[in-house]
Amino acid sequence: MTLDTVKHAEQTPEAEQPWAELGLKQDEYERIREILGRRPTGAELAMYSVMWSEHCSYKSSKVHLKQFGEKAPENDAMLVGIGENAGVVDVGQGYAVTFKVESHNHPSYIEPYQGAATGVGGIVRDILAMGARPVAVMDPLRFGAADHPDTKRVLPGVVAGIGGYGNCLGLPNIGGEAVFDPCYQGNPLVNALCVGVMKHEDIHLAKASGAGNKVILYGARTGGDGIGGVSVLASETFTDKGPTKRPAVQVGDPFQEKLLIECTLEIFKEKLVTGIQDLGGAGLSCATSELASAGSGGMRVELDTVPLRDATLSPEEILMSESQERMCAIVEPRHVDRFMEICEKWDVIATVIGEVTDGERLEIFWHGEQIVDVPPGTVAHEGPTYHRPYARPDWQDALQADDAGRLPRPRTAEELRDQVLTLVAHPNQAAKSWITDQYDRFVQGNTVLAQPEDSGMVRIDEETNLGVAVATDGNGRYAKLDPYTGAQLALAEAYRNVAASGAQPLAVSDCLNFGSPEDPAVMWQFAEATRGLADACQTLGTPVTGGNVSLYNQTGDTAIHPTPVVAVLGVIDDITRRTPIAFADEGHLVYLLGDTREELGGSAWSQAVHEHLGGLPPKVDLERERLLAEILISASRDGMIDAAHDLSDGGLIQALVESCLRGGKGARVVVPDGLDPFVFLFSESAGRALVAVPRSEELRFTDMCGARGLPATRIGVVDGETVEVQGQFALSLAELREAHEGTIPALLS
Amino acid sequence: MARVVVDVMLKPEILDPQGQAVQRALPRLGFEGIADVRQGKRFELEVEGPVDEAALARIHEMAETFLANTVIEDFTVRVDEPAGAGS
Amino acid sequence: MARVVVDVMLKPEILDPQGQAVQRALPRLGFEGIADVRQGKRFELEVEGPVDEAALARIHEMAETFLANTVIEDFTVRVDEPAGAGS
Amino acid sequence: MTSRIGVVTFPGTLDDRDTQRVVRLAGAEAVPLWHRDKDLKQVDAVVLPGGFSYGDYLRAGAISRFSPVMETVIEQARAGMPVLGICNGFQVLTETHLLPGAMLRNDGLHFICRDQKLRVENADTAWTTDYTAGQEISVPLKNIDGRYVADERTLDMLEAEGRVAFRYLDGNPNGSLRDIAGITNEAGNIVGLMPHPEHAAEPLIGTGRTDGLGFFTSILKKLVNA
Ligand SMILES: Nc1ncnc2c1ncn2[C@@H]1O[C@H](COP(=O)(O)OP(=O)(O)O)[C@@H](O)[C@H]1O
Ligand SMILES: [Mg+2]
Repeated sequence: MTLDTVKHAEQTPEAEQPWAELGLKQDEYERIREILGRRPTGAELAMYSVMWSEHCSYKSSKVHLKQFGEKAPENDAMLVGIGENAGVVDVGQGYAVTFKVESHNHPSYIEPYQGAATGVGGIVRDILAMGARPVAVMDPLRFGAADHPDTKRVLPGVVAGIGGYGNCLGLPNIGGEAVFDPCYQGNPLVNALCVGVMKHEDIHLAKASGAGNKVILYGARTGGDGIGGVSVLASETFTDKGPTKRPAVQVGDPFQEKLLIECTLEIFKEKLVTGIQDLGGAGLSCATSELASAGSGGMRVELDTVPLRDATLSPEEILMSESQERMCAIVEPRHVDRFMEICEKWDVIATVIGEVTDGERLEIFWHGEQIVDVPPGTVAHEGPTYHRPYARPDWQDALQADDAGRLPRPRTAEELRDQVLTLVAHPNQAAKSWITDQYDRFVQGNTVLAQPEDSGMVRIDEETNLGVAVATDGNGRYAKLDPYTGAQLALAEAYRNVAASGAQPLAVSDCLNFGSPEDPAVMWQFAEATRGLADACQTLGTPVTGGNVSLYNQTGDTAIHPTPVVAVLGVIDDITRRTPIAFADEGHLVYLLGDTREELGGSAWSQAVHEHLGGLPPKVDLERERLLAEILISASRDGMIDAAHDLSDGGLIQALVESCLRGGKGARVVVPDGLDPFVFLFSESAGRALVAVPRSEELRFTDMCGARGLPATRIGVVDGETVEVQGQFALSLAELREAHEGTIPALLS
Repeated sequence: MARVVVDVMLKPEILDPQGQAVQRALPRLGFEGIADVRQGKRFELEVEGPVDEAALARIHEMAETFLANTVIEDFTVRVDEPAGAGS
Repeated sequence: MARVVVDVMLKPEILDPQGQAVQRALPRLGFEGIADVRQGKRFELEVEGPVDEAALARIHEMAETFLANTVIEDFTVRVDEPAGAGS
Repeated sequence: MTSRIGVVTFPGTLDDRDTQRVVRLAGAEAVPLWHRDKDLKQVDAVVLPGGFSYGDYLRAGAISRFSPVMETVIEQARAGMPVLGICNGFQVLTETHLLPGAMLRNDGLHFICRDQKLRVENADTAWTTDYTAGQEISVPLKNIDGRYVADERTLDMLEAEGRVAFRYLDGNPNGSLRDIAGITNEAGNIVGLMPHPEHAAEPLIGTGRTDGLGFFTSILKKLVNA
């Protein structure tokens, strides 16, 4: 068996290489040869192919993502921007918060439990790598039709995986989404978000500098996980011998990750590392090339020293393995002993695998022979960039012309009432407690708000009551009708949710889930959505701090709805002023904030009652969103409201029912003059919220809204045991609860 | 009634965190000389009627499609010896 | 290296909801004729050195004090036949 | 002199820092104890907090039970030192046989996280004197291996001796025999329960209730009066 060393590669320039099997294009392979001035070795080919993949290089999306930086609003809070493992935001009192949302869609379809579990594991390590203690997770999810048999396989597995991993790490799950639509059949979306907290001085970066500093790999042993692809290489290179089966599925060990977190935080506390990187996609290839290229450039690694779970792994496979629960740290020699002591304390295996050099190459050795000699930047950052063609699909006009306003509407009060029940019982609007009750939301003892509140909120300082809130939103139906507006609506909704719970929105992370970039229609959706999001972030003053792109979510020619999931992070100075959604106090007045227009395109009503998707999504008015947020935040700070709930899918009636059920109190409302009852209840106009105002505060509150120019309409009062729309219908809380809470358990048990 | 046993184990190349945790604990408990531990599942099925070829084939199919997740697990099916080798 | 298998099953009088859930699902999947299902654990231990009386006695003790909780579980220990009855 | 309450951290313990916080809120000094250390640092009582020690691998609590710190805890507990096991801590206590019975997978087979109503059946243990017998409280329940089982004879004995300390109300969440949520030893110094009093100790946090604080004020009074 010949090892494909650098020397060997130089001597055998014409050797056939399986670049196509590894997913590289002819010109990409040529480019690698050009960079190196020779053919790559097998190990180099492995590194380039994985790092230049869509997943790691963002080659189709990069040109569009640039806007997030170019249009980033001035924001003093931004401490670390796009480009690191996660962005970092200043939240005051010396604290910094980091958060990011990522996808693990494809693995979760193949193996729901492990796919989802390792998705949580991956994003938690990104947050940890910034120097932060992870304090909460969230999980925006999309599944196929609720009654499809495969959903019964995928959903329980995904939920158990997220819970199994997150619960075992001790991270409260404070929110997420669960949306069903046939477009996600075969392409479920499993996005995971993690929030972490640190002091400013604890921010760490993925950077290898200082010649002589040690490269330490620590955490789990390396196995053959997630390297289905490279086995091609192994078999090409070592025809006679070599392992055959390599699992494409990664199995997570949350216990190991919990040890990794505590161990790493203790290492940070003693300031023992100069740079750190988690191992995620592309494993060591990614960690070493990124660390080296972000530092001075030189690094030397002895690959034989990597602790293995499977002794038969080839060097290529070790470089590409995606074994979970590993980290890579750059440590000054004088700190190495202490670093090892801490790892030993936590039963974490740690090994010096190399050192930073004063050269400019990443050099990797195997049994004393050099198998990699590359400029690390070319691996990590100089992957190809595509300007993929995009074009507005020809069906877009017809879709938008198919206006939901023309759908038959309820003709009688009785029908209106029935459709309310249909709406709140539809899987997308139904209570998700079957899912969220499998997640620990109390652990760490800092949870202020969690699902089903508008945002998840955690306390970050016990003395001062400083807290942060996060909401994630995304509506693929809106985005399908108009991706530009759909992305903005996702942002607007998350922003509104954060404000509704009393926190000031500060920054954004996003996960862009789309179909194949090779389809110009999908690429157009992507271009429009990124442009829409970047523009809206600029207007709202909330910069994108990082995120993730997931492409190829499609079956055959059919792509999922474009699904930009947007997370907004906010800060609240005093968590005792947080605003819950519950209408809990009899006699408090219910106000509707904002304007209601007839906007039914993409609405929950059109789906729940007519299985229809067509027309235009609701209009976006970002200035109005900002004003609404200001009012919600001031009102909470000054104690003028004691409940608030944003209006989004399902419109006013959905929000009203949720607030009533949550508080265990009914409400009597009247349809405002000039509004059609149906439109009043079901329209999904953006920029609206419901609030409960104690009578004693009414004047102060309406004065404030009036002075700032926000329409505030008194529509009723918290009262009794029914939700009553006067002159139309009354539904008892019991009946509503049964409809709202019965759906998901019935589907899944 | 006959008993059929289906043993389901993680494939050898798949990480088995449970088995590892058990193995690492053994020396601390004073048990040396165990080089590796893998933990799997054992299903005991009480089968009505004769356990013939056809019945075993059905159980095999059941194991493949349901009891084991063949993405990550292997399984074996066997008829239980009447009396086990006692604990 | 020799392999010793320890099977751990819930005592018969203890409710086994996992086994029951499996059993209840079978008819829906089209598998009839399974009267009962119990789910337990299987440990495969790779033993260094000879698996003699003494080694088995130690493994028996390990099972009794650690691998099984005898308040709720029974166990059996046996040396694995070199080649299993194949899946 | 302030009372010293030890809180043990095993690898995989999750609620240690939360428990320390509540110990402090109750007015005692929280002393972190490390699983590898036999030394209990002269604490007056010990809490084994919740979490997934050793990942709950093998059986919840099965591996932790053999840690060095547990050697001393077992010895001291037998000698009368107050010990409270919450959730995973309760599982450790049953694995050590300091408390009878065992914990199994919930009958619904899922992890359950919810606010759970309980009845305090025994208000005379070291950890429950600030409650009254029959008092109903709500504290979060969050586990997947929460089903308490023991043989009939043991259950009858527990009932007869008043050693069922807490019972689930409004429906049995996990199939625990006789709705048992927590038990105590004969002397009343060792208490184990599945629900989490430490997560019901501050207004606005978690469920917003403070029904769990009584565990910590009870022990404090006992120690101060000792
Ligand atoms: N949709 C997006 N919006 C903004 N930033 C993004 C987006 N997708 C990726 N990024 C940024 O690009 C960088 C590389 O992303 P990624 O490869 O996912 O990071 P990692 O390797 O740490 O998982 C990160 O800083 C990430 O935040
Ligand atoms: Mg990263």
